[in-house]
Amino acid sequence: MDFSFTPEQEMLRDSLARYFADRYSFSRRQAMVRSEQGWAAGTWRGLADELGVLGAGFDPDVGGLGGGAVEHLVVMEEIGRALVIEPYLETAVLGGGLLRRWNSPRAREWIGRIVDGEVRFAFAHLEPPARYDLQHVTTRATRQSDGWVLDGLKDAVRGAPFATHLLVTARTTGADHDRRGIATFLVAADAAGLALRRYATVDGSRAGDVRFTGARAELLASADDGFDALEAAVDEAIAGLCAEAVGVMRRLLADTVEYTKQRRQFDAPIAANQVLQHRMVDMYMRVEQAVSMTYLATLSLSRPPAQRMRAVSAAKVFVADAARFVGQAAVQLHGGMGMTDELAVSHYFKRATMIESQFGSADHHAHRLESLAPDA
Amino acid sequence: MDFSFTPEQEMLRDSLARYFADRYSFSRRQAMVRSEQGWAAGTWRGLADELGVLGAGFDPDVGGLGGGAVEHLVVMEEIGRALVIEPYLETAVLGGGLLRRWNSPRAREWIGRIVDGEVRFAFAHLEPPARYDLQHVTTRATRQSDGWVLDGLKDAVRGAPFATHLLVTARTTGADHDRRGIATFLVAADAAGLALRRYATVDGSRAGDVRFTGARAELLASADDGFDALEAAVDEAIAGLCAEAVGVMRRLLADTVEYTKQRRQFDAPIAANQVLQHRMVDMYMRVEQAVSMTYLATLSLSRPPAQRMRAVSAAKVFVADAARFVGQAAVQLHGGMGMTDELAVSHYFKRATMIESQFGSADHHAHRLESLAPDA
Amino acid sequence: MTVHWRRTRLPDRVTRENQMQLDFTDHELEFRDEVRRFIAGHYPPEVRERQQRGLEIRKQDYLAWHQAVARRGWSVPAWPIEYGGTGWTPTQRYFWDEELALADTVPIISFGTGLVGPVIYTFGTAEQKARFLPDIVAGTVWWCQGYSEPGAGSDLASLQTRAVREGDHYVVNGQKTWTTLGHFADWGFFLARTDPQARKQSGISFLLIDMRSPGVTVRPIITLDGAHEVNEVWLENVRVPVENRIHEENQGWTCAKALLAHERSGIAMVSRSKVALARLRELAAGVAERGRPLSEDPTFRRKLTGIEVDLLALEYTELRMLAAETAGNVPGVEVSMLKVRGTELQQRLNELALEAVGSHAALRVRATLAPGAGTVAMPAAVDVADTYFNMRKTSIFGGSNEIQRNILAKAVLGL
Amino acid sequence: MTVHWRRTRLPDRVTRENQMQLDFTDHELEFRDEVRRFIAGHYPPEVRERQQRGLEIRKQDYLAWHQAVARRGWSVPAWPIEYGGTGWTPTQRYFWDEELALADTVPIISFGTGLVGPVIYTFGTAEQKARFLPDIVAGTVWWCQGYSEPGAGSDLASLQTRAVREGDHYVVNGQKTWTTLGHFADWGFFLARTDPQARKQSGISFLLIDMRSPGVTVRPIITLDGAHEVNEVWLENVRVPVENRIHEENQGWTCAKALLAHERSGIAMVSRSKVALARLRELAAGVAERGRPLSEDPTFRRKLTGIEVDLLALEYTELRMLAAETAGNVPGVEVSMLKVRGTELQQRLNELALEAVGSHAALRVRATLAPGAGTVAMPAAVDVADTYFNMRKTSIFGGSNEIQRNILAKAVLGL
Repeated sequence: MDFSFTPEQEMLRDSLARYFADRYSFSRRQAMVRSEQGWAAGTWRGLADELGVLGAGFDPDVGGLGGGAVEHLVVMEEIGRALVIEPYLETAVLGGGLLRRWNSPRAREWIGRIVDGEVRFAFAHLEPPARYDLQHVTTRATRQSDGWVLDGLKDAVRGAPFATHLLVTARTTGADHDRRGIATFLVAADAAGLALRRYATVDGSRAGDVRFTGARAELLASADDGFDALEAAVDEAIAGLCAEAVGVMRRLLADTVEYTKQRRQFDAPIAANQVLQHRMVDMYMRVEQAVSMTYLATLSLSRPPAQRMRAVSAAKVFVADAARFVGQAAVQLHGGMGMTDELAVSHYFKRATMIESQFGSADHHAHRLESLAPDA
Repeated sequence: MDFSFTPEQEMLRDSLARYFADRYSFSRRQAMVRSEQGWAAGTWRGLADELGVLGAGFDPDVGGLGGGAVEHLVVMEEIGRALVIEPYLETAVLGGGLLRRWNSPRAREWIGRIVDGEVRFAFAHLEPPARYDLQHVTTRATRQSDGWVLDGLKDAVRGAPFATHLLVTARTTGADHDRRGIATFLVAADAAGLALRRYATVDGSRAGDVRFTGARAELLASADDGFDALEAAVDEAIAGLCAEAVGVMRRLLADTVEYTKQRRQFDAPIAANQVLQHRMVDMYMRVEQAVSMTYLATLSLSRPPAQRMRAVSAAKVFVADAARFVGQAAVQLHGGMGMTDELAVSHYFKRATMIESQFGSADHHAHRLESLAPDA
Repeated sequence: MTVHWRRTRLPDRVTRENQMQLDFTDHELEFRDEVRRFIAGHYPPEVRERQQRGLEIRKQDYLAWHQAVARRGWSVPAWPIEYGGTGWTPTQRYFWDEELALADTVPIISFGTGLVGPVIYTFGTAEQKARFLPDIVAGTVWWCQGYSEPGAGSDLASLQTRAVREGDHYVVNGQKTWTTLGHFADWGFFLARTDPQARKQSGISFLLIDMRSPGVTVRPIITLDGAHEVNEVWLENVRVPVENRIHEENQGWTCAKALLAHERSGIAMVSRSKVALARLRELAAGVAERGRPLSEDPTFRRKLTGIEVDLLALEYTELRMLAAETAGNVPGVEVSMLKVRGTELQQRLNELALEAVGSHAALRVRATLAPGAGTVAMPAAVDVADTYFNMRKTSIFGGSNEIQRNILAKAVLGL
Repeated sequence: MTVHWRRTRLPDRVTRENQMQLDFTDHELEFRDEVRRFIAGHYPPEVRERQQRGLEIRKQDYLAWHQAVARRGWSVPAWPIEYGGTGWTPTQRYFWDEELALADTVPIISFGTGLVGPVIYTFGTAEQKARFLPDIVAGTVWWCQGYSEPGAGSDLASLQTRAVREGDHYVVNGQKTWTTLGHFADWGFFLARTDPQARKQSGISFLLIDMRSPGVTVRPIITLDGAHEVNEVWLENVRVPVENRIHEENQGWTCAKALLAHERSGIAMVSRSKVALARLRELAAGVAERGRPLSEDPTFRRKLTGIEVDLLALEYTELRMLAAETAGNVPGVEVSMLKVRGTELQQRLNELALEAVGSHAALRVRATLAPGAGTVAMPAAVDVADTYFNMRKTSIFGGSNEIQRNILAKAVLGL
């Protein structure tokens, strides 16, 4: 057993941390997310060209650094710490995970484009009545002589307005909830038959509802048996999301400790209040344990499916609850200042809140855990 | 709307409080519950003869004072406050409730015997696999030429070793969970065909498992339609139990406030710790709200069944949770002293803990609440 | 020594009159019907429409409703009758609050009616009363509060704003913050330090300031939900006539304390939470996974039931205090409990609503959709997250819940 | 100034060696099997039988197991090898603790091995080491702790017990409390004040006292669950040879501090809680209402799942600290977190067990039934309540959880 990072991983973390400190300060980030477009393409280019970090999790033969889940963890934690909205999770982790599993010349071609920063993905999966059920897919994929076309509606697609391509789940066969018959496709964001309704998300990103009307799509891997790969890749994304949450929570805790030490009331720093001290200790204990659960989930990704799912769901249950507690406590301890748009703390709180439900709430994952045998 | 006690009710409360202070001090109580018998008949006689309190809830024409549910509340709260083990709840509230509903010359005779302190009841209802399901009754009642006989096993009958009679639920017809066919009987504690296995309860009382083998029993009211009356009487008992909990919790809070003010550590009273102060405020808020819920339940007993059940179950949910919180906090704030058998606080904590599950846990009553329409 | 207990220590029989009871009197119920009819008949239809369409509520919307209520004579129920009060019993006031909540009206903004008004009729001169009270009652002047200062938080008395006497004026300099709806205000009431040498609470005066005075600047504070509700108010050499000071110079803290103790009724927001709970049930019934509505998911239901029970406990605790008030007992600091529990429940309701809408909570649609662009897939999700974010303020503003617990520990438990 | 970022700032490729991983080495797993086999083969059958029959565990039962372990050479794994330690890695020590928990052995009482032993080998003289350590290792002498005093609680340094030097003896007077299993003890280690003028922590000496010395009285404290586990120890003119003082006179606090920092491993009791969780699942599967086992009740299941998740989080937090220790980082006060979370989880498990047995929890059967009288209707209910009551101590003793949070606030967060 070993939970230490390799020197290369530490280097990766340091590089990213310094890069974001230099290029992605909170004020720059705010200016960017409030702009008309809501994002700046330069960051993504920089991640590819200046840092070369987009290949962190891919094999060297496709231009990557040869890393894996732990490298994703490192990147996602820094993304959380700097409140970065760029779609590393959707592109490199989720999309990359599907492409790695496909493992064909065409897949390697796509991976090369990811590593080079040419493509950005958004995950078009959620359908209005699905809630968190990954198997609920009604969008139809139809095979035509020259490829596939999709018809259906996906909503709340995070990052869709910035994406070059959408990763779309669609049904090739079977009924609405069947495990069999779900495949994942890539659709160019500017494809004919794709209509996007854009809007902002409360945590500073943009999203959209996407309607497909005979939109041309490229099938990733198998048409009818894509669900296992999807489930595994989504679990990898959940582990990445937990790492992002860890970055967000570390910052919430650090800011709160700092603020309460500086802020004086009744002639003493408010950190002198024992009740506030214990609240911060409770935040600290949740953060530390969230770190442990994120390691557990990340290192379990390569284990057999039931073990992987159990570890990932347990981590999501813990992290979702921790994100709520830490976020709420940070705002409460900042008092009125925590309520303002001006301080970073409220934005980290909002991101923490959205992470709670992304890819399934605590209750959803508790139920998934219950559906798996306790000793699997 | 009015939540004030009448002068007579205040007089009742004061008399009981002074009586228990004089006759039922904690040290006397402890000596009594640790004695071979585990109780002293004198207290019950005193309640009847010296105070005349056993008739508080009965009409004057059967020797009572003409009171009702609020008088039961007053008595039960004082019972809780003094940690009294005598079976007022089982005898006057539950037994009395069934007898009042029967409303026959024979019932009035029984009530007279309650008022005079001649009889003490124990409620023999629970059967091993029933858990909290009031309708689960498998003990059989068979009509013979000269009356009824019972066959079956009841367990965990609180107060059975002190009772002169057992109030026994038994089935005259129907299947194990049927609502129809449940009746309540009175069986003399020394009846042939009644075998009692005695043991102590963790909260200072005694209980027993009771096996009936052709034991002669007297039917209260209707043979086949006794369940409505039973359900109503048990709801009255639950309201009474909530009042007892209020008495117990008031004492736990008062002792804790007192103790933390006196106890010094690190050169200051431990009550100076803000964390302890807030814990006590949380205890206080729960106690006050438990009072409110107990009033609601008590005053709803005369309302239509669905309203009554909703109020009673809501009160039990709240009081069970409050009893746990207040009891645990009281012990925690007493530190090591809270763990000893010597101080009263641990005994109040144990009684509070047992009240949590008596007549149904918080989850059980939450489910009952959910099974009733929200606006009933 | 053994006391001799005799049966005669108890009454021979109990009277059945004046018994504790839950029911309201017929007279009280008739009043409730009257209130309900009034609201149904007089609530401005254009305000209702804006609410239903999810449009922002403007100054004129609040005032339209206030003025309708004023015409009925009910805008300041708690005031002494001579200044426009209704003489209602606590129960009547409770029904009024409850019916407003059940009808989901916009609030009657209380800076005038609930805060500065009582200070003026308690401490003001006859001239001040005649000048300011009628407009407050009628709802023609909007008041705001200038209490908090940056860096002061719940420590109100540490204020830095200075008022220096120059002839028949004070010259006021300082900065106030968290001034709710200050951008609508015509007048404001401010605490300013008039004696810088005095101890903390001493040396403070209570001043009424015309918000159009030169040197008054109101700057928006945008809160985390993107809303403009609170403001900073900058005072730069603002000249305030001495006749706009309420009470003696340096006696402002007396006014401030009286004001903080005022208008606690309805602070638990029980009725608003009941409405929110009903909406939450509806919301959960409309959300399903694998065909099963969330409202039938046992885990979610158990949380709803927990809130329902706690809401009942809070409601009957408030009613007990109300009954005690009716019987002549002025409520004390126990009302801090209503604030703490009330806000905790509101926040739990917000949390469950957030859980109900799931990933859709992320969408901030209203602000970013072109008008008429239609609704998103889950219209109910709109605003759920922003409401959740916004309502985090309830445990912070008006004396944080931590401060409320400090107060309870000291005042109720004697710690 | 813009920093120039170049791709070379990242490694060209990542090595696949020394990667973070969850798995234990084959060598470690072999060790675990060896431990498991040893326990299975050497755990005293008569002790196992007493446990299974629910009989009280006696002094000789604890010692029998200690002595069996000592014969294998494993009774003091954490000690330096020269005094009998095993030289195990942190992982091996973890496996040892875990296997003991999974096998549900009686604990190896740690007053000698975990507390006084390390003080003696760290601060003792060669004579003291030779005299006391071998018996501790072998498990032939039972030690107890004389630290807490009535009225001192977590404020250990405020102790009142006096030791006055008279020639080559100290004469000790005072009272100690919460002395766990002191009624079994042959020897005790005590803190006593040797310089009454000195500041709080100064002027304290660390004394070893033969419990059979004249003037030593051990009186039982019965706890709320009816058990006799802790004691008061009265010291009246007890004469203690000076050679039984460890370390310098007035330097006892140094020993005390060192001791408190020791033997934190296993403090989270994760493995014991795992066993408790498995038993709780079994218990809930055997309890039904209307034919549905409690283990299938969604509300109950959700609570179990919450505990399961929190237990995993605690386990992997402990493993992270273990891995850090293996890598040479001595654990700091972060272990207070293990204590807080570990006891909170134990107590939640106790609460759920109590909920599972329902009204049957009230029964205190074992203590009151005649032997051989048979079992009650729900045998599983026996002891559930008493265990629940007893385990309330875990958040109080050994530094209350409030004190632990104070420590964390100061040491980890710098508050």
